[in-house]
Amino acid sequence: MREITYVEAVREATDQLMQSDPDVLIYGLDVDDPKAIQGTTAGLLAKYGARRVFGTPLSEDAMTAAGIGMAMAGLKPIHVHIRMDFLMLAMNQLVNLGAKAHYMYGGQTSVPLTIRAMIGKSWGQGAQHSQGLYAQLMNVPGIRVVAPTTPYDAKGALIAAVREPNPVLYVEQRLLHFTKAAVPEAMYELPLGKARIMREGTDVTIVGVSYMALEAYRAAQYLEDIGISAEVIDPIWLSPLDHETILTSARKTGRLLAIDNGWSTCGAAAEILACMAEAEWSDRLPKLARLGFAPTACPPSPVLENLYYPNARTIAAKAKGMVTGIADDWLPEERRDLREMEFRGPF
Amino acid sequence: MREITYVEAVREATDQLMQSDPDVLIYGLDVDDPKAIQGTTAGLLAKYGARRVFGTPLSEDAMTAAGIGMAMAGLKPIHVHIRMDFLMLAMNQLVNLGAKAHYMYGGQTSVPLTIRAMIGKSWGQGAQHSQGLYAQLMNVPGIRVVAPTTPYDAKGALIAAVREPNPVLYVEQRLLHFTKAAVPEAMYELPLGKARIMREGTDVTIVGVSYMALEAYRAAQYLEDIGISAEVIDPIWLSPLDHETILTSARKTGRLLAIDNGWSTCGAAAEILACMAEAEWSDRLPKLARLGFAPTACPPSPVLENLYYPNARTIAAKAKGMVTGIADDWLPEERRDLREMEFRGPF
Amino acid sequence: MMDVAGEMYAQAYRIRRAEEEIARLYPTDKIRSPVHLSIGQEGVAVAICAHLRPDDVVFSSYRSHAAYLAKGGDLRAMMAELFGKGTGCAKGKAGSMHLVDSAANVLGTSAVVGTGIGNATGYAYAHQYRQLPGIVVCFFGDGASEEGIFYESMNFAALKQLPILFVCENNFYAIHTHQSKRQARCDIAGRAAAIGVPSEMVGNNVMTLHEVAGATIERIRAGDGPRLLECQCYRYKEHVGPGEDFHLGYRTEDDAEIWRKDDPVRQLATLVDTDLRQRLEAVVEEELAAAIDFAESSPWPPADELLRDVYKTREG
Amino acid sequence: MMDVAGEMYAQAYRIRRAEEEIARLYPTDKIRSPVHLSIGQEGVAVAICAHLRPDDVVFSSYRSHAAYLAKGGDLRAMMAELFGKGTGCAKGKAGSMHLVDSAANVLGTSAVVGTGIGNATGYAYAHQYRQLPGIVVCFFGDGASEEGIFYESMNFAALKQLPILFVCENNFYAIHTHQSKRQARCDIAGRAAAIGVPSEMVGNNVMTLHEVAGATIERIRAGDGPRLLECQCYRYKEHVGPGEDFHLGYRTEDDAEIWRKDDPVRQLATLVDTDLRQRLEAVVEEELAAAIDFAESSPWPPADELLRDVYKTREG
Ligand SMILES: Cc1ncc(C[n+]2csc(CCOP(=O)(O)OP(=O)(O)O)c2C)c(N)n1
Ligand SMILES: Cc1ncc(C[n+]2csc(CCOP(=O)(O)OP(=O)(O)O)c2C)c(N)n1
Ligand SMILES: [Mg+2]
Ligand SMILES: [Mg+2]
Repeated sequence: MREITYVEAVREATDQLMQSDPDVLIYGLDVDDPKAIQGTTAGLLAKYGARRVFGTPLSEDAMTAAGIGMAMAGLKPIHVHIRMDFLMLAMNQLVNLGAKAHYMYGGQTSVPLTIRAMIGKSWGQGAQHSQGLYAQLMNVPGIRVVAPTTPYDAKGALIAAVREPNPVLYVEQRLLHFTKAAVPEAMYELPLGKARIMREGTDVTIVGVSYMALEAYRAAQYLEDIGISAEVIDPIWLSPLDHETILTSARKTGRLLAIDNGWSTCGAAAEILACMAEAEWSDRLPKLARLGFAPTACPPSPVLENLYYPNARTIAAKAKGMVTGIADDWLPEERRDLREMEFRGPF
Repeated sequence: MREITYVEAVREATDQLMQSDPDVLIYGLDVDDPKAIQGTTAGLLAKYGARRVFGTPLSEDAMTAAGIGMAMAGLKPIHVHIRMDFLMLAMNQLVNLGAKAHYMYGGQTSVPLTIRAMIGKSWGQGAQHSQGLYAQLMNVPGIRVVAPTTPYDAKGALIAAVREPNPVLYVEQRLLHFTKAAVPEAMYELPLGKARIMREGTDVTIVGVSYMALEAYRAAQYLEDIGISAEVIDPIWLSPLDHETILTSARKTGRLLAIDNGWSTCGAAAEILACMAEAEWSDRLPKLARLGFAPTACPPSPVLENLYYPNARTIAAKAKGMVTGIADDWLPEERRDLREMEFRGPF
Repeated sequence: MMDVAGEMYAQAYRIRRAEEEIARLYPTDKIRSPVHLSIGQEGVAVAICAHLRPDDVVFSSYRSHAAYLAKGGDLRAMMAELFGKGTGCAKGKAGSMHLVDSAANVLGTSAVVGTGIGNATGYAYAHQYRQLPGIVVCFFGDGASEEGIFYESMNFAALKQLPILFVCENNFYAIHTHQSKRQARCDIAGRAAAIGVPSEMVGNNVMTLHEVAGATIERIRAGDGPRLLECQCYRYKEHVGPGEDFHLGYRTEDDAEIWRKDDPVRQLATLVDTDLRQRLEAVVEEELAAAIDFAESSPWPPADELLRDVYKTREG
Repeated sequence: MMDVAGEMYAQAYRIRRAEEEIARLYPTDKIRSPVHLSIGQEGVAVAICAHLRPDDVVFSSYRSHAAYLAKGGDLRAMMAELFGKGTGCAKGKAGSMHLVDSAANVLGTSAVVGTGIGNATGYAYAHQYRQLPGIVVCFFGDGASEEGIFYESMNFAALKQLPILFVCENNFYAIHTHQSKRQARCDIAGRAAAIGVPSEMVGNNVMTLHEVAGATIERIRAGDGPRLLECQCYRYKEHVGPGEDFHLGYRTEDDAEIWRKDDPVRQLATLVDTDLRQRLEAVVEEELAAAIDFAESSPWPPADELLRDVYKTREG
């Protein structure tokens, strides 16, 4: 199968959605500009025109409200935020209207709105261009949250999101944009609320959210080097969350480490641990742990930024401690083939 | 000691803070109107004048921003939201500026801003006037969250919040406003991040957030009737959360039930369970569970609204199941002396 | 055929009486939902909606009984909703503050001030997108015009030349605070115009408003882009609840008296001959009594409604 | 004593050269932080800040190098911050987008567009509250004026008659999108005026702006409430980064040429005699070289800085 980037997968999914459904449109700051949101909207304006592909004023609150209004009228808008941080301007509409309209209007209306929001990382983007705030919407019933990691899932999740008759927050991590993988040309959808086992293992389960699924996958390779077998799960959907798949794995390995792509206090990792904690366990005591961004705003200085994020090696170290029961200061030697990708913009 | 209501405790704390520190001021929609925010701001305008006590336009975003600006200049503003739901308009400023300013400006500035936000309940206030959204700010480092339950704690927590050199979300539940208890006249502060054991017990630990601490307390009385001894903890501070006190109790009882005053997915109860799950447990397998609002918007119809909230009896039932290991459909007969207070406004 | 004044009177009388009944019933605790009455302000909804067609769409706030009814919303379903019954317009999930009747194109009444302005703007975009003939009308208060979403939405509506009429019901108060304590310049129409939405201020005369609204809506239907009408009016009752509030001291009986003398329902009554008036009133009284009866006798929603409608189920 | 033009030239030249050096160094990857350069727009910050006193306070956006330097922010600490060093103005926690120098009263530069407008307004309230003589100046772009917070803040500033000058640096673009594609009426000053803030639009002439700003600031200092100046200007470089961007096609070299011919730094240069100019330039070059040297040779922040300053520690 041909390999394409995450960017191209998102672009292609959008193109096919717009092609196949005249109610689909895409809008948001700069979706129609020459840089076309990292290329994810490239060519759409020329193909579908300014009615279906339009940039907006800097007015996130009203533009979110407008998306909800359009969706109530039966359109299927995709609203793009080049930074998830800016979603904080949209919370009133998403929480108080979008997530509630179907219920509080007794089922008389619905809001098939997709919100694409990107998490920044690296190159000193700093405190306000780096946040993974999706857990704040996991907290709210009435809205779905999906965070695809691979180009394959990026395409299938976007198609599922736009066809979903409820609001969906579609989370992208910008480092993922450059990854490449096999992606079918035809349209397909990910099943709602289904996690993916990226790698099977027996000693410890590692669940990684969004980009952290890749880091977890790399961590499993470091662990393999020292004879530890890690099962890696990408939940893909954070709301609804696939408790079953995660629980089955944790029951098998007896250990679960959840890696957030944001702060883990009241985060996705907290939710995963809470679900595990509530489950029925026979006699074997499961070990449960989580990692997330350091509990502070993201510092731009490269030396501090490095310390801020979990990465394959710190994840491996944590998992090893869980398996061996010994918390030492072991860290694997960095393997060149498992290095994090570099990011130097565009911003 | 004299007994006063929660309303009066908040009012007195504000009055004393303003009296003792010329930098303290209070503002927000309707703080200076005849109803004076349920009475919590009564008399302040007359005493301190319109410079220190002022209503605002309907502009939550800019008014939050202004509070941050005032705080950066060294004032200690209290910003009041008669509904926590409206806080969603303030998220950009709270998350992207207020919580980060001290860090991202390298310690050169600080934001001693207190945000009072009230959670509504009952009388068909419905989807947009009933939310407990504090967990969304527990997710964000740089801001404190406190949710006092009793008049005593209301006073001590407000004084601690206003003197705290960081932003603090001060959570009130409107049913609590009418409760009455002994409160010292002098100024005093609650210690930061310290939970309170409301009632000792041996069989199960119940942690209740805000108003749910009262329901948990009532639940313990129902449980006592059937010979189960519950320990009830009011965490008071949600950020920082007093893991130690909760863990010590859970270690003792071997069972922990956390009751949220909002949705529990990625909520405070999820965080409490996650903390417990991460802790070291010797051999005894702890039982962990949570309750929260039903995972939907709040319906105003009284029959549905009743089903929406955890209450003393449903909490007792859940706790009994955890202790006996039998999940039946037992519910205690309602005791008149343990009935929930009634609420008929004002709104 | 009945003339415009007659039709408007019937509607205004209907709204007035429905709200009076709500106020009368309120102390019985059968309506367990905060109610924001429009008594005194009905002229605005009536005069505007007189020009609307079934395929035009209305958005409003928590103070929406008048707009809901004037646009053709079902009275029985509204009463049942206020009673929290399963036959309510939203099956007991809306209460008074989120009335909806999609068959009548009454959508999106919201209790968070200002939110509907943006939703209505998006809805108007959808109409333009689909080249539908219907226009969108969005009612909101003077207080709502202070929210950022008002400004942002005006700009977008003007930029895209959307088919929308913004109706600001300026009753001079947000809860108990006068406009002059909240707005640096008390000229909402002027603000909208500076952003790019042609605007006009209209006083309390219902027939004048009817005329202005007619001309304005004609321009919007002709594809001439958005318009705003700032309509002065006065609320007689307290901000929320069935009572009066002059004892609070933020306004006086004398202030109210000036407006009461020019009461919108009475303005219209004087334009209709006594015979017709009595017949219209009788029809309303009958409808109203039946609606209250319907609400009273309807069943509660079943328990499993609690978790229905959280997510819309996908078709197909 | 040096005259105003000389002082402004020195400052403008300093800002221009500092940013040129940033652009020159950028490809070495020593500056690992997105940079938004003001090259071409320096006249605004220079002309406004020429009237400011140490106790006046400045807020700005991510495009803040010019305002930071013009208000007296430390150049060495700024360079070190861009390099991510522990000697940076925020110890490596700000990067280019959150410059701060509280000693010089440069506060609150933010990368979320529009946020500072509200923070500056609150700061001005604190000045009024404490009856301090200093005023607050808030710089932001044309794009920021579309955010709700702009509207809400103007209203509050006017309502309370706060001592604040809003400076909109209108460079006609938000990233690559022209103002006319974003604003229904391209008249930011007019919008502010309609809300209640007396406003004026000023072109690219630095001395004219200096004069207008002087008179405007005098009114604010006299307690006459807020003002807004919409200052037209032009960014030569790409929105973010050190390069040019004419190849993107959203604007042309020809557009830029019109502005380059009227370059603000050159405008000022022509007002200063050659001798003095050369002396001023030499001083700047020396300061700049030293600042870069300082940034290069400074140590990284220690690892424990990661978790310092998350919360301010309580005193006493
Ligand atoms: C965003 C928001 N802020 C505050 C409130 C509380 N509140 C409810 S009604 C109201 C006044 C609104 O005044 P206006 O828009 O003039 O409408 P009116 O009630 O006069 O019809 C306020 C402040 C709210 N519901 N939503
Ligand atoms: C709230 C918000 N929305 C979007 C962005 C992305 N963004 C960064 S700069 C910019 C353009 C701002 O334009 P303007 O205010 O004119 O300032 P300029 O860059 O021209 O100085 C945008 C849209 C942002 N940083 N913040
Ligand atoms: Mg009003
Ligand atoms: Mg610009």
